[in-house]
Amino acid sequence: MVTNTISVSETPQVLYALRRADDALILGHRLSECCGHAPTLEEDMALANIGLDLIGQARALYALAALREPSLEGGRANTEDTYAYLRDVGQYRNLLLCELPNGDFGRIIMRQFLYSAFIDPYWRAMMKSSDVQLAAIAEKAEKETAYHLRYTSEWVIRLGDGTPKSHDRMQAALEFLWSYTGEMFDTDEAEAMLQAEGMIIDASAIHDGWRTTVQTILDRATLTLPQSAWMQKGGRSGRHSEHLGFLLAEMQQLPRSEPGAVW
Amino acid sequence: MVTNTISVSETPQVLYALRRADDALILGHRLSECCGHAPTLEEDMALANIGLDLIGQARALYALAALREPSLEGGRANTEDTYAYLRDVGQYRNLLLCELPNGDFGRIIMRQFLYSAFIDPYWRAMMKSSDVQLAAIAEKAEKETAYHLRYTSEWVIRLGDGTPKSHDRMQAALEFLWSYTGEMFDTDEAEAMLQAEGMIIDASAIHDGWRTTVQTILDRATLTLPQSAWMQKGGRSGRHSEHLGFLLAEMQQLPRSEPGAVW
Amino acid sequence: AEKMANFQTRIDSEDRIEANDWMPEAYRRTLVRQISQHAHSEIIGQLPEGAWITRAPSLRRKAALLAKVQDECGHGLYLYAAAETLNASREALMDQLMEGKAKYSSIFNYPTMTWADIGAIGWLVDGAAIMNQIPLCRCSYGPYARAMIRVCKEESFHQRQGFEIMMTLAKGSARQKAMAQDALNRWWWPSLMMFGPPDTDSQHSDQSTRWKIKRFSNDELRQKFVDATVPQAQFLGLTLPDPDLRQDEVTGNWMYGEIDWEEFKQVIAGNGPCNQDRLASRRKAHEEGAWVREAAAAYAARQASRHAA
Amino acid sequence: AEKMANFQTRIDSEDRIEANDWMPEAYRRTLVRQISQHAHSEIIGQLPEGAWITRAPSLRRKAALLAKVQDECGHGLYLYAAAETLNASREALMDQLMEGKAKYSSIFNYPTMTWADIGAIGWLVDGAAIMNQIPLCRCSYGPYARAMIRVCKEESFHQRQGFEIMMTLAKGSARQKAMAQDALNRWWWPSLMMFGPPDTDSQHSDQSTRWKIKRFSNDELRQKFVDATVPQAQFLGLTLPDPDLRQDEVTGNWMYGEIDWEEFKQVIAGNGPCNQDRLASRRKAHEEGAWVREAAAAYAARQASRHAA
Repeated sequence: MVTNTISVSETPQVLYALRRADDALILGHRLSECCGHAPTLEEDMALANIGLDLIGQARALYALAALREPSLEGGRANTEDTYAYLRDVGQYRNLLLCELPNGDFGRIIMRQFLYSAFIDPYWRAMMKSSDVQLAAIAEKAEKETAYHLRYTSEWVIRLGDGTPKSHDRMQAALEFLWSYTGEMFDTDEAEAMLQAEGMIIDASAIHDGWRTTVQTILDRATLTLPQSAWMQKGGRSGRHSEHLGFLLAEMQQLPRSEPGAVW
Repeated sequence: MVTNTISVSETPQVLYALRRADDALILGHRLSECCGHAPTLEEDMALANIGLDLIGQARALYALAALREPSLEGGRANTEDTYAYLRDVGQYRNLLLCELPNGDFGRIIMRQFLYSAFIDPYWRAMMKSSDVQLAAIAEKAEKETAYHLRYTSEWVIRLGDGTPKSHDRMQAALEFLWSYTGEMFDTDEAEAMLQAEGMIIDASAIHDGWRTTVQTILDRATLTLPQSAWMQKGGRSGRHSEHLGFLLAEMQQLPRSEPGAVW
Repeated sequence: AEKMANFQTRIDSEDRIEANDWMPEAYRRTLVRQISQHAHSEIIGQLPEGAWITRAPSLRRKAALLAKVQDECGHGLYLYAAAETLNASREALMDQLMEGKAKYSSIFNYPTMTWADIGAIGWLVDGAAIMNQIPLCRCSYGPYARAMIRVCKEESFHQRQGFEIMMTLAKGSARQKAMAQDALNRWWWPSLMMFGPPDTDSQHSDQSTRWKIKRFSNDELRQKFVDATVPQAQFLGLTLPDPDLRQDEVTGNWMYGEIDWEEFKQVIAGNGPCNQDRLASRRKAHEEGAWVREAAAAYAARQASRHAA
Repeated sequence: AEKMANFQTRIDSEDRIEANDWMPEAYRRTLVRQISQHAHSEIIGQLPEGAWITRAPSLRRKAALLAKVQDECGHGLYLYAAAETLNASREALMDQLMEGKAKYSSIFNYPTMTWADIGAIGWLVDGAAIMNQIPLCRCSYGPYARAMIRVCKEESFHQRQGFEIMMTLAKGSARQKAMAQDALNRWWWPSLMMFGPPDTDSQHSDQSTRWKIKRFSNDELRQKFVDATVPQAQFLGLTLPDPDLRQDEVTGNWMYGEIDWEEFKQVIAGNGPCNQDRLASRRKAHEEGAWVREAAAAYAARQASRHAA
């Protein structure tokens, strides 16, 4: 039977790969939404570039998930495209941060900065994974995310310390996004198992370094770290905002309009 | 086989009903997008009301199309929902005017005004259709569209003759929409056949009255009729703007994600 | 003091207080707070369901949902009008909402993730709202009581629609059934929280009860709701996400597990999943509509002066 | 006059003119007009394809399309840079675009209705562009010629991608094949119009040919394109929407039916299906980005003065 929604056997390894893949895909998708609409041609290219890097990372991670997923009934296996196009919103495992609507360029930059300041050291640490495939993905990704972090840091500083208007917009972006940053550092039992095997690192170990990076850049940007300590979560277990459903409706429309077709 | 895209046997009667139904559905859908986001609670209710009327008209017209459509292979028949949810963008027959994005409240009002000033006399004339079912649909619809015309006329005047800012916005809305009004009056061979039978009226016969209504209201609104005589077309034959595809992706997502399911 | 005694006598004899009657300032304040919170809840409550109007899976559902969300707007209007009889202007009340100073029902700070959520909201959230509101139809303040009669009538219609959506899903494909169960899992506990904190913690209640604004305690209403809902869930073939749920042999009441009041507190404090989105949406609509309201006012003023001249 | 003669001698001997060389004002003007129109076409050309990035039906297609649209932006950048060597600022040129005073390729005023349009654009529109642009790699003005070499290389890659999308659809389901045919029907004639008016009507051409900015006439290039494309369509099993199409027995050229030049004129005049949308999108991006550009300028100025101090 041609199916239009897949089920996924979420072993810890598969779940891990899907979470990271979904982060990259959804954030990459959000960036791709701006293509042709950025404030300058240079920034249009840069955002597309980051988007492309993220979509590439997502593909590598989905491929890994497919490889590690126990085979389905009838020997069928999932693929990068079944994961991306045939899962419902509740099956997505990305951070809430990644699915938030773009808003203005300032919010796009701030979201990317907050994420890159986490994911770049994360992938750097993951280069030592006992899993050679993950280590290879990490090595490639880290080169890319190092650039994302540099690029967004520069813009956070430039806009934070630009005009009063740009300063206010960046501060507002930061306040809007802040409560979504905590989820990056969460781990759960599934991940703990993989940590114990040395396959993955503990994301919470990145927190202090992240905080230092963020504080340093915000200081140079004359922006103030929000006080609020309350952090949102839910994305990792499939509890998403209302925004993701709209994104998926658009993204998945074509493959789901014709089950089994090749595009 | 469960299908996810229908084919339609577009006899002149079916095509006629689908065109009018698609106008009503797509415009009603656009209005439904504003629900909860209008400038005042009263306007929120009014726009929802108009949207509901239009969706109701669409349903009656789809039901008529289903009744008139020669039955499909295996005796399956289309329904209001297969027409709405399982046709691709090129199968939609609505006016381009109806699919244009909402923009601000001024543009929503102006679009609705330009359409209502056509469709209200149109339905009034259609009440004399030799087709009793069409005549009945027309009678019910006309009562509704008379209100839509009154409501939007009042707002066109209020905003056109409100503040300098609102005047400029309304004039801009008018200029933006103007070239999409010509398509309302187009007829083709398929419709000519039905006209000959007295089933439908000639839409072009409405033009002069429409123009007078529009001119009268615009005068009171201190707005200026655009000079440009060039008119867009394409919707009636399935050549749509880029906007309709996004609308359908969102609208059709759920039914197309599970062929054959009942909701 | 005499006025006060008279007032309480009228209340005690189930007289309706009307807008022009004398009333204690605290009574007025309590009502304005409660009515405006209720009005805000209707307006904010348009948003989670409104998110699915454009994605409703049939034209019948689309029309019903649009009509429902429109009704909520209408309820907001009646309720603001009731508050206005107490000299609280709609504009000032809405400003408080947008500034984040006014409360609204915490339930609307949860997202509608799937279509099944529309069913769950109709069934559970409207169900809980009705349970809360039916006694308010006999509230001592006339304009509020009359508004509630109208609201309750419409809401019981909405509740039936929601239940019917759940039923369709529960009897549908495996995916649809899972969708219904998932929605129930996510909306059940927040629905129980809609009745407010447990009686042991509840403020305002005593005075409100004496004034016959409130006729049942939070826990009493919550229990009624659970007792009404458990059999409905059984009928749907869905499982309530509460391992401690069991029927009391003596009273026949359904005893439920512990409610996560910390979550409730956080949502009230602005930390629910959607508080930020909800206020942002409301503010955006308000700001984007400013030119319209200004133009309408300018036009009306000019018309008035023309007529005067 | 001597300068002019020298200049023409250099041109005739296939010398490259560089930015700092003397050149006739009309040569400069012609180049600025042509290069900037070309740059605008790349930037506006991002929009119709950009509309499908979020709906591309596989991750591979999504990445390829995003990369392609990004390349177009890059082409715009090289070309504006080439125009800047002729003392035309990018900002001023883009202002002309947004004010509707500058032209861009009329093809981008047609909408991308379905995914097959992405295939058709790659195959036909990029194919036509390459046909137009390959001779420009030998244009007498060095910076333009060098920009075109880079552009052509990337575009032939895009063209292959587009053809591959069409092939996948043409070999796919009945619906996919119909989608491909429909896209071909809609894009074929506008692609032929991309080569500009027939030679009998074309302005500027003579002088441009003498200056070796233009090396082939519109009709010559159009014929080359048709001859290259007909066999590709046959290979795909798709039908070109031209009942008059037939191969000339003597020359082997494919003779095509009459082009609707009235449509072309209307699209150029601003009446294409998407002219209004395209300019509105560009203006919106520009306006919404104003605060960013201002902030970046303010920051840079402050940094510069800090360094100076």
